[in-house]
Amino acid sequence: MRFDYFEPTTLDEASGLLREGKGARKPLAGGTDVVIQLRRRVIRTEGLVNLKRIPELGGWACVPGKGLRLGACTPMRDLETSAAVEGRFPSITEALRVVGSLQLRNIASVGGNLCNASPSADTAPPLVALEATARVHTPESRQETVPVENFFTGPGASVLGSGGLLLSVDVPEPAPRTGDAFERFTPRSAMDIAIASAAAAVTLDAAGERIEAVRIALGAVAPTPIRALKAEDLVRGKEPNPKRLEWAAAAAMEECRPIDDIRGTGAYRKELIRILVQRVLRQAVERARANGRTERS
Amino acid sequence: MSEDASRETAQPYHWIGRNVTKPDALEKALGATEYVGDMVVPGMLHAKILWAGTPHAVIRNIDTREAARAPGVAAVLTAADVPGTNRYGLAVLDQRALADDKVRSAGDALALVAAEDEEAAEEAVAKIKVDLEPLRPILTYKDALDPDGPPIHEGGNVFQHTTVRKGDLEQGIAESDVIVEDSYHTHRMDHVPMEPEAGLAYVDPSGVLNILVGTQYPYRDRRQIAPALDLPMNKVRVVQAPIGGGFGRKDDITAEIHVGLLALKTRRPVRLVYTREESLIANTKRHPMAMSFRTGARADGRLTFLDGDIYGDTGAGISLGAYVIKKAGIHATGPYDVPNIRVDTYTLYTNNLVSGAMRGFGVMQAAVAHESQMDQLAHKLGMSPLEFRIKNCLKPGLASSTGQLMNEGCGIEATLQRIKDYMNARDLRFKRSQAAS
Amino acid sequence: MAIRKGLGIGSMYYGIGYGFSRADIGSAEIEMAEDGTTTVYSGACDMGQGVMTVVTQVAAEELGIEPEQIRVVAADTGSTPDAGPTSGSRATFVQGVAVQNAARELREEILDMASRMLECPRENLDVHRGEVCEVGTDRPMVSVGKVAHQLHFHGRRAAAWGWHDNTTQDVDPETSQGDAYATYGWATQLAEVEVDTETGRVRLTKLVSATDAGKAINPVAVEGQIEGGAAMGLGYGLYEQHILENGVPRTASLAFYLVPTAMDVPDIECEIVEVPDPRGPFGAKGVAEPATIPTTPAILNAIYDAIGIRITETPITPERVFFAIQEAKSRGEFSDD
Amino acid sequence: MKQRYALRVNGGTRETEAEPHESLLDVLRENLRLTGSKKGCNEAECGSCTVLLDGRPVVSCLVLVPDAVDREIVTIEALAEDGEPHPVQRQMVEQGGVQCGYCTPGMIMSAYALLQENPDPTDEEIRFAISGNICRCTGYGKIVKAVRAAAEEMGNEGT
Repeated sequence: MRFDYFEPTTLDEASGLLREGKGARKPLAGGTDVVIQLRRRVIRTEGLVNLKRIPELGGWACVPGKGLRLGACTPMRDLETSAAVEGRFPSITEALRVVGSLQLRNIASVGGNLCNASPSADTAPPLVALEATARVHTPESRQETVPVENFFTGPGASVLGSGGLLLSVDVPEPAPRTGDAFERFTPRSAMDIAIASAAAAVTLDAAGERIEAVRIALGAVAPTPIRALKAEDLVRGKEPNPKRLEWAAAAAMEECRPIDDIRGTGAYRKELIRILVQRVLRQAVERARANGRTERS
Repeated sequence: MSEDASRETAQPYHWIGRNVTKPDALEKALGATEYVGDMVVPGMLHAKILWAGTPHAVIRNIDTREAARAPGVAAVLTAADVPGTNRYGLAVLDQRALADDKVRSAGDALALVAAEDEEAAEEAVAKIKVDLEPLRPILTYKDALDPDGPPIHEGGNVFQHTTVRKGDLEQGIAESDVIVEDSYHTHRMDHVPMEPEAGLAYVDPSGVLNILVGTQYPYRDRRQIAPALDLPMNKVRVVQAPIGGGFGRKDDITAEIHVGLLALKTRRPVRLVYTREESLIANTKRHPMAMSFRTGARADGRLTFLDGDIYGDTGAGISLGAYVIKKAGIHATGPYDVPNIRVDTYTLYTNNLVSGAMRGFGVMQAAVAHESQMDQLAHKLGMSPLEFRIKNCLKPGLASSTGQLMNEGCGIEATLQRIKDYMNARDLRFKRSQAAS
Repeated sequence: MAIRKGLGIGSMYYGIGYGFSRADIGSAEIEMAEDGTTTVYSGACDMGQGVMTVVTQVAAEELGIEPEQIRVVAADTGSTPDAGPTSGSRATFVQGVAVQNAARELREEILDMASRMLECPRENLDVHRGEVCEVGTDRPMVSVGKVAHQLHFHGRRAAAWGWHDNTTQDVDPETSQGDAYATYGWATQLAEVEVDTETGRVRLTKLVSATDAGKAINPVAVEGQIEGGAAMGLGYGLYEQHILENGVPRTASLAFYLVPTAMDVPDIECEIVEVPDPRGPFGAKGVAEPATIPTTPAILNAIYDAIGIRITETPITPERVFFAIQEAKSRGEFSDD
Repeated sequence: MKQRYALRVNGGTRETEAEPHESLLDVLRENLRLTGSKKGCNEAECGSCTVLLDGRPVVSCLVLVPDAVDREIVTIEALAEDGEPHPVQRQMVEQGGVQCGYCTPGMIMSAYALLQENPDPTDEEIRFAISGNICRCTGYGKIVKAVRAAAEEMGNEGT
């Protein structure tokens, strides 16, 4: 494992270094995925471009009315321990709390978790469900905004390709009467990788009776994190009664395309999706109702 | 007996029963303890191993020329460089320090490198060229029992068959009012000592090969090392270094012979520290077992017979497997008085990773079967699983499956009683059987 | 969530030591220096479980000196006698007696010299807290250090060697009848589990371990063995599995080979049972393996108690339980309410 | 290519040469001979290498050396003061939280970091804080007890 190492302090410098590498150099944020993959020889590289000294990529803010904006290099633990994030976007906190270990989350960045583009990345489903967008610096040094939902292109692959950079992630302020939730399934209670995961964001109508808007995202059951669009259709505009949620979950189950691996068979992952989707919908609805009450009071 | 022994109680002793502080605990808490991987000796080389990574193959050729020329490399060794027998094994000498004729498991070591630093050693390992001719691997119990399957070692793949015979099985069956029959499968487990295996060897000025290693038994290590390296035993000294967990697996040879070989060859100190991945690939594991049990009892709740078969996958080496599986057989009844017994055990070679000693040593697997059988019988009889055990457990004057008469120190009833007291005190009850009391 | 709770017990017995006529010996040498400080040369490997501490306590008890005066040199073919392996839950049981024997012999030597120094009959003398005293009193007459000094002065090392043979006969090759082991360890555990019947995930929520230690020489160390053993048993039951595909390891990383974390292991309640065994030091026997073996069986039985389904294959992965529930449902043997 | 780095370790500055892709753990252990931090897996799955970086516990096996520059590094070796063990260290010994000792330094660093942030944690909070530190010997119970006892001891000192 010998390679060049760069510490650019500007975006253009970083872009240039990656461009010169012609795909043989890798950007490095927290490094927790990249370094492990290099050690396991899953990936090879000629050089690492450390992004942590680029000011634009750090920092985050969760301001009422303005949602959450986080620099790609923000350590996960910073967000995880934020009461503001937990209050506004509990699904994000729920996802952050289970990534690796606490000692890992002090290094690992949210951006890195996305860029690594693992189908089981814990932070992806909540961000997809919450309609988050990614600001991307293309290899041609253009800045573009991409929905996180469209950020992933395959296992380990994203719209960034080999020369792009993720700058930040923006989570819009949720509409009134919105609730969100994330749940993942693992055998262990800590330090594990999701066999399946699901997140939901639900907005209730003014009466608090019907689901006005809904987004459901699934992890570890397809080559990328995916939306469960048919499941969403089944509950949108409907009352969130248990039967209804069950139907939606059954639809979600059919929407996923999980593989068999040592952590679980595809058949089991589908069954888990059926359970997880019901659970996150239930929880999201509950939170939406609670949010509705606090907003009215 | 309701004393809480975890508190210090009045007793005739001064120091027995007291919580004397462990002498090694503070230095460990301070981070001062040096495990082998923490030790540095001037002039020390670092070792790396080329692992087979494939379960069964004929070794046609191992070309180390390029590796030997790599920067920083002091030695590259294969089986041809082993001065002694190249064999080790705790029960039979069926393991090779370095694979010679064949690869028998993915965890076989093919070649060793010693270099100035770990990275150089690693890079040299990557330059070794291996020419292997794959053989059909023996992977399942069925494969191993097939007399036409390719033998992994001379003498076939059924290494040992043991038999437990007691009483009259047919009579036991005839006397039974209930019989339960089931099959149990247990899996391969790794010890995962938090310290991956490591060893440090050097030849001292008097010509003695010193080996520091996290081991569970330096004397047996020495008995294994000396012949493998063709050294007189008094020229080998093995010292147990502080050890970061063993749980049975460091009962076996781990890094000892490899560091010894390299130190002898280079006449320099050599340290070998496994990565976690290597630790999981190499060295012994817990035996997977397949067990079929039939157990009977009379309507009054007395056990009548056990009829069972146990198949153990010891992998490509016996290590202590023959004892592990034999022990599973004689413990197949559990701690109960069973008058009529037939149990057969089979120790099977496969091309899987070698299994050996691990905390529980065969009884871990047997207990999965016998305790499940006990509960199944209790349920059929409508008895509390606890009362059923108390009724049948060994007591002074009763004999074990091997006819061993129990006398002092037979504590099973006391442990059952303690659990019964615990449940009664908290009003805990099994849902699917009668109350615990 | 559809959580069902269940209770289960697992019992076991375990032959302590090597058995099968394999050499099962312990030996140690004890030397008292001129100041009374003492070194035990003990071949037994300490794994951190505390056999050095056991050796210290046994030697202190028999010699009548303070543990602080004792240093243990362990497990070095260059300086310690062979004490057999630390395995088979045998270290305390076998090596404890060897140390006891060595300490007794040294104590005799000390009292013998003290008797001459004090001109007092040997049988009237005892050692207590590092002082030779008259039997039945704590009144110091001469320190063991002074006595040891005299022994050294006269060319006697103030040293003794102790040995213990725990080797048994092998069992009959046809019937396996015979005294297989010198003694047995005994344990029963009670497990409480929660089964999520929707996902099949099982959590161990309580574990009580009643383990016969014979005599707990160091209760905290015994508890350490019991708690650690049960945690390993829990790992075996629910989480850990070394998967090979075509003989090639697929779980060669702790990301895939799942060892229980602090959030997976519940508080383990230790019930130390003491049925003294005259063959062990002060009645003690090993507990390491007895503490591990019953956990998985107790969990299996608790799962049955919770959901009425018997799992017969380990590890008890959520997937295995899930499909077992589905099968039971299809047979009409399990209902959601 | 080896570069020179100045690392702020345990209250002092240590100069060392390393390749930029080397881990902080390797540099601490091999270059600075601070071997209290252990290498149990080298991929953030065991926690044996836990050190504090600017007061936060991190797995030093995944921190590349350049990322540790200009930051305050605290290792297990710095916890004792004037030969006096830190309460977490003392309680680990007294409560029986130490067996083989290999996970112990990392475990203590996680516990120490927790108590800096939360002087009176619940058992659940303790378990959460040490859930990235695998221990194979103790079953964790006595470690949790030790951390609680240390919290009490430190609380008493403070009042």
